[in-house]
Amino acid sequence: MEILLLIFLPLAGAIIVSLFGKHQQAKTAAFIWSLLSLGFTGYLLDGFDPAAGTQFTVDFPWLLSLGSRFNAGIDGISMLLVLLTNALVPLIILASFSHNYKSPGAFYGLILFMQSGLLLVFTALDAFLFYVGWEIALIPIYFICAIWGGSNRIKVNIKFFIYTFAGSLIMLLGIIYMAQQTPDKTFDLLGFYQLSLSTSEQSWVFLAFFMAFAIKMPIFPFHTWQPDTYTESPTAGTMLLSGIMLKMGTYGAIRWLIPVAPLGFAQWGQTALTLAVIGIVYASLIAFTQKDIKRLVAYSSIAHVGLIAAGIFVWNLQGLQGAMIQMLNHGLNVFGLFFVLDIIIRRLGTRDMDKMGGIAKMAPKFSITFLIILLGTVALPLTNGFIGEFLLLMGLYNYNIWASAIAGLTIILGAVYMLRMYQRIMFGPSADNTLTFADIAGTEKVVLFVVCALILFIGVYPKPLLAISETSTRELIDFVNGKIAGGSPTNY
Amino acid sequence: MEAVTQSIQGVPLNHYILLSAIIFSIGVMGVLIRRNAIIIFMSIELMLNAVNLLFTAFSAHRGDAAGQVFVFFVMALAAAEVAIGLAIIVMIYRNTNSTDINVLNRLKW
Amino acid sequence: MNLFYFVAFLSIFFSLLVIFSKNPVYSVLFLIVTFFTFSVHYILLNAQFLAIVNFIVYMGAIMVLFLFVLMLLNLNKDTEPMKSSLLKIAGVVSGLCLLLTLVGAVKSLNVSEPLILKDPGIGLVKNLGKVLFNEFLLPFEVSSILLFSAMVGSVLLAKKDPKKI
Amino acid sequence: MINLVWLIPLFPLIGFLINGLGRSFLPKGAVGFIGSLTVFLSFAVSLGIFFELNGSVTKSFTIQLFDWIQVGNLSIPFSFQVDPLSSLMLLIVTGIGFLIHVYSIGYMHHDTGFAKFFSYLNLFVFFMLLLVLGSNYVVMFIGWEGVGLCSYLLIGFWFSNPAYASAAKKAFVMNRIGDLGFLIAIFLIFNTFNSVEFAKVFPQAASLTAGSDVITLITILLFVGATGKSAQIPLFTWLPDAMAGPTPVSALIHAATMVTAGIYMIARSNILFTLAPFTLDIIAVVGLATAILAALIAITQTDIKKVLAYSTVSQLGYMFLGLGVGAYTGAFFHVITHAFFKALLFLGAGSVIHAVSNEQDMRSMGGLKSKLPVTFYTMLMGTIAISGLPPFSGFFSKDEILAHAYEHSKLLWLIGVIGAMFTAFYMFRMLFLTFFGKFRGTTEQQAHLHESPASMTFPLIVLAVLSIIGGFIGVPEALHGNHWLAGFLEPVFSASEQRTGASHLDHSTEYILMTVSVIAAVVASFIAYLRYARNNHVPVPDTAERTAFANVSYNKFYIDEIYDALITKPLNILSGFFYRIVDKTFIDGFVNGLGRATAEAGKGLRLLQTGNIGFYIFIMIAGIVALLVYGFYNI
Repeated sequence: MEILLLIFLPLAGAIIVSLFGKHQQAKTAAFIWSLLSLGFTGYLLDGFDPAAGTQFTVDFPWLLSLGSRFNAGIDGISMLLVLLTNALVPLIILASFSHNYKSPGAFYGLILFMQSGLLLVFTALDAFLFYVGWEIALIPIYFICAIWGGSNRIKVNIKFFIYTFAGSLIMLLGIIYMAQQTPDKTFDLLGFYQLSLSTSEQSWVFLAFFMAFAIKMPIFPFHTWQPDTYTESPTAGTMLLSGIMLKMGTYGAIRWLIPVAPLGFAQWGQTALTLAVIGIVYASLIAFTQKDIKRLVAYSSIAHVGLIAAGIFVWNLQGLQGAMIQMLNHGLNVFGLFFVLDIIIRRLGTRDMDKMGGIAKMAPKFSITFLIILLGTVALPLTNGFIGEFLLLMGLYNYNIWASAIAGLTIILGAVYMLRMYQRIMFGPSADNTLTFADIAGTEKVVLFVVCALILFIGVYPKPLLAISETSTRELIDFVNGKIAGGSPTNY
Repeated sequence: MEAVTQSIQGVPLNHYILLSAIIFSIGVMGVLIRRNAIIIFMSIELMLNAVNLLFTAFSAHRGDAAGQVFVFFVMALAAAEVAIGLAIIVMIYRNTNSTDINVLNRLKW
Repeated sequence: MNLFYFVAFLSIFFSLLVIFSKNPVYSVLFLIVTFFTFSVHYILLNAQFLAIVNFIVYMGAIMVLFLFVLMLLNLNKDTEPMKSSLLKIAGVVSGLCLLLTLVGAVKSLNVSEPLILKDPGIGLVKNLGKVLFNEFLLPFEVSSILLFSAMVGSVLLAKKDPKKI
Repeated sequence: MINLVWLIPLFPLIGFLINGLGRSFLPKGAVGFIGSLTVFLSFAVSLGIFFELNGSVTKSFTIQLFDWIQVGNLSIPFSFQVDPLSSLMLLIVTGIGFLIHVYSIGYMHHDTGFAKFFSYLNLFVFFMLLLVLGSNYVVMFIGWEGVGLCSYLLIGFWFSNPAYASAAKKAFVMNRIGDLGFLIAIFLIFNTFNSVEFAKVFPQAASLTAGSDVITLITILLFVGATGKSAQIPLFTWLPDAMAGPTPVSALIHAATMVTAGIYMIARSNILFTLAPFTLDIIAVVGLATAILAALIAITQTDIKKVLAYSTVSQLGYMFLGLGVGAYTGAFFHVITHAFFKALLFLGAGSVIHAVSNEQDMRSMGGLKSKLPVTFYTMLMGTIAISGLPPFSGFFSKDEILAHAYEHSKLLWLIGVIGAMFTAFYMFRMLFLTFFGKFRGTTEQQAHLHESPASMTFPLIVLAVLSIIGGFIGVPEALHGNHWLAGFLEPVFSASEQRTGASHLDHSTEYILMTVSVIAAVVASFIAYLRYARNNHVPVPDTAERTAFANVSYNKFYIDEIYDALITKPLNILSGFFYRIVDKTFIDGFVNGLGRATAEAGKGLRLLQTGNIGFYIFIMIAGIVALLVYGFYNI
């Protein structure tokens, strides 16, 4: 029953917050409510046993005529993402305190609504439920971006929506096909796991699921919706998209793609890996010469997610554990980066880094926190990014040294474009508009402090987080490897 | 009357079907080649009657009265349809001064 | 037996005339004749009730309605702009195609037993009435609503636009 | 005492936190005091550990702090290793670090970012100590990257100048290129030995056959890492640019400690390298080439710090030469002595710059001998030491490297001696240009000339003394010494030495080699004296014509320009190409094209909706026919 509370708590909050309508107190209410979710997650975490597999399960009949049950639960992999979601949402709400969005009730209500959808995705153990969550999460973000976004928002958002939705529909085909193959025509995840389809069937199912996840992450060459959308969305929308929503894709790949179609993975995994690795270098290179800071970070996000995806597709323990912790880290870092950019853009009124410079002199606190977040992104040791990238690259290395070497270029290229951005924004002589740049204060300070503290904490002591998912990832890997090796479906 | 009914015995059922099919197809052809709405209407009546005949034939063959009851209903329906249809045609004629269906192509993109 | 083929030939012949005659009034008249042949078919099948109804309702009521409309609209002249001959041929060909497929379909069913009137009495008014008012009472009554609504509808449609009066 | 080793990095970390958090309200005196004190405390602990280790029978201790990363069979503890190598390095880092902190109190006194400077400096010491103390490659890597970060922060300390900020970025990126090599080497090591702990890797490695592919690959990758950090060809160009940082930074990071991390790492992994003779050859060649190239550039430089920077690159090249020919002790010996005299020279240069109001061009100096006596005499000691004149420290260490080089290949030795000649020449050139002749700066600067305060001269004097006597820890047997250093480091290098065998040069050969190199150095310094002190030759201004060689040397062999044309520009062009052509036109064009194609198809299909009923019926009939045909003939 805890799961139900977890999922529907934000939904209830969404309804309550939406009642605020045009009152700016909506943000306070939303923030308090999201803290409630976070607190509840803490309670769950306290009762969570990493070694015990799926926990807190709820399972009751839902759409029986379709063969779908409301079946949800949390294992180590889900736990980390639930944690990420419920930790980031309060931060995102807090980060948007400085904005006065029109009709805040709707805005913050949508954020909480989306949180519900995301939690449903991360905990669903039934394919149909998973799909429902998947689409539920898409609707609020569409409205957030389409209503509160930049000038070009409508066109960009239609592309984003149709693109991701097309991917989802292809996945739905795969889900329905899988459900038809199960003996009792149900959507149960474990039922999917037990199936032993032929290689060609699994290949098709793999490709169908892969399309949805690849677009959502996004992996090269399915990424072109992303920079535009990130650039045009309101900052809170960008944070939701990049911080949490794209983890739906990576999470899906771990739980719904590879174990569901192991033979398809054996067939196509290498292709997927190649795409991911190409994406790393490709996006990094593009980020080199971007002048729009939001777009630059958007491309950097493609590169980093490419690395996570690569870590998943090598399918070994280091890679997968690296991917798990890096999902968390990337969520945190990219949130921090976008928040920092938001502060800059709000104060300077431009996204063009050529018109910036010398901010470090005006705002020392800001420059330090920015630097820490940046270092987390470029994976400096003792920041969180290092743990993730180290494990990911190690996982890649265990697969193939060249994959590791090419993906490792992200270490160099990431430093190049990130430092270039930092230099252009923070260093150099002050431009006219930066002379009056105010240092961070109030909620900005709180948010940035929390983010920096988390970045350093995870970097220094990642063990508890790694421990949460280790058993689950190991079991999943063993299960899939057993199936690929041709054994009869072992119990999972 | 006996003689009349006797005379029909021995006609293969297929020939009834064939006859209905021919009449039905003639109705379809009428719809396709004519532009006068009233003629098209009449072609539709032709098709309906073809179907009626087949209903009756099968009803008689199987000894089931339901088929003939259906024909009765079809006739009721045809009457209603003709009433409405002709009313519409009159209406259209009043507006366009023509019963040419090619004039009535407003229902497009 | 031969009587059937003769009447069938007449049905086909007159229905062809219906669609190919240029004057709409002739078309209506040929249609009446066609319906008459249908009534003969009904009689041959011993469906006396239907034959009478067909005679009264179709030939008497419906076709007269058609004639009235034609007269009212003054369409009795040969004014219909005919379709181009290419379209005509296309129409005929597709009609024949339909016929061909229908016939082929029937052939493939292999039903060619001779028609036997199992119960010659079912077509009589008495028997049919029993069925109609027992099993099909509700549809029968409902059809009255249909007719009623058709009546209302046609009156509403055909009356002149009040603004124009 | 050894169990308290975690205190050593902790003190600077505390200093960093206090100074970093309190930088807006702590008075300058307190900041300087805290910054220096923390490093001094570390030095004290290091000293204690050093003596304890010296008297102990066991020579290697591992102190585990906590489990850091734990995934499957990959277990990386956060642990420290104390052995002779690390304890000596600790002394250098904390000792020289302390002196430079003291020096900075005077040098940076007028800077508005005083507290920031000290906090960064403390942070650097912290990371450097992690690098030194790490008991596995990953902890070492933390320090390795961490010092890179601090180097970035300190080079870009005066970030308002875009050129300085670019120099900082360049340093970080070039270091990162090396770091990737290091990182992949770590993966390779873990894969081969199933551990990254020194204590587990080296014993396993010792049992392997020499020259196997894996070892060669590991060592080459490690060396790539070292070239980045220690500024060797091809990744050396960041170091001269790094002189954009404040001078104490150049002394501490870019001369004494951080740049020697590569040598430290290779010395630490000596057994791996000994097993890879091919890599050793590469190292020797690269080291020597760097030494010569940097020396050639240094000859014509006019910026006093640039001269020292190229001199550092050159000396680092010597150290790599030493590593490459198997003289691990010699190379590390040179690390120690170089730390003394190069820190001294940099601090001296800082003192000069301080005196002439931040002028760095030697063409505007001269005749400072009388105004800055302490600086002059201490720098003289440093110059003599680096030139390799006995009995100053540089003589012993450089001689040991050259002796081993001779043993390895006479050609290497010859080139090395020529390089040493260059060294002596450009160092004395710098000294004469700065302190001899007449003052060439503006009158304003002349009026302002003054000797530096005590906080700056004290470190100079200490370092000068160390530069003079530092060599006596490694007096070779040929000079009737017992080479205490070799004995002390013996546990670290014993496995390698067992494989290579002891030195077999006889004493007379060694005497000849020493004599030759000393004569070469004396001749070179005499030429410098004639040219710059007697004839008062001053380098021509930038605009003047130069000879072809001087031009190439003055422009640093155009290496920056070559890199720019070969790497930076093509990458930028590629980036633009990817963005505009591949991404926007091709991929996005395809995606948008799909959308547009759907819309166009809709527009086309819409035309079917003619509104012509006859047409609809026609289509309907066709559909019926098709369905019937399909249904009955099962086509």
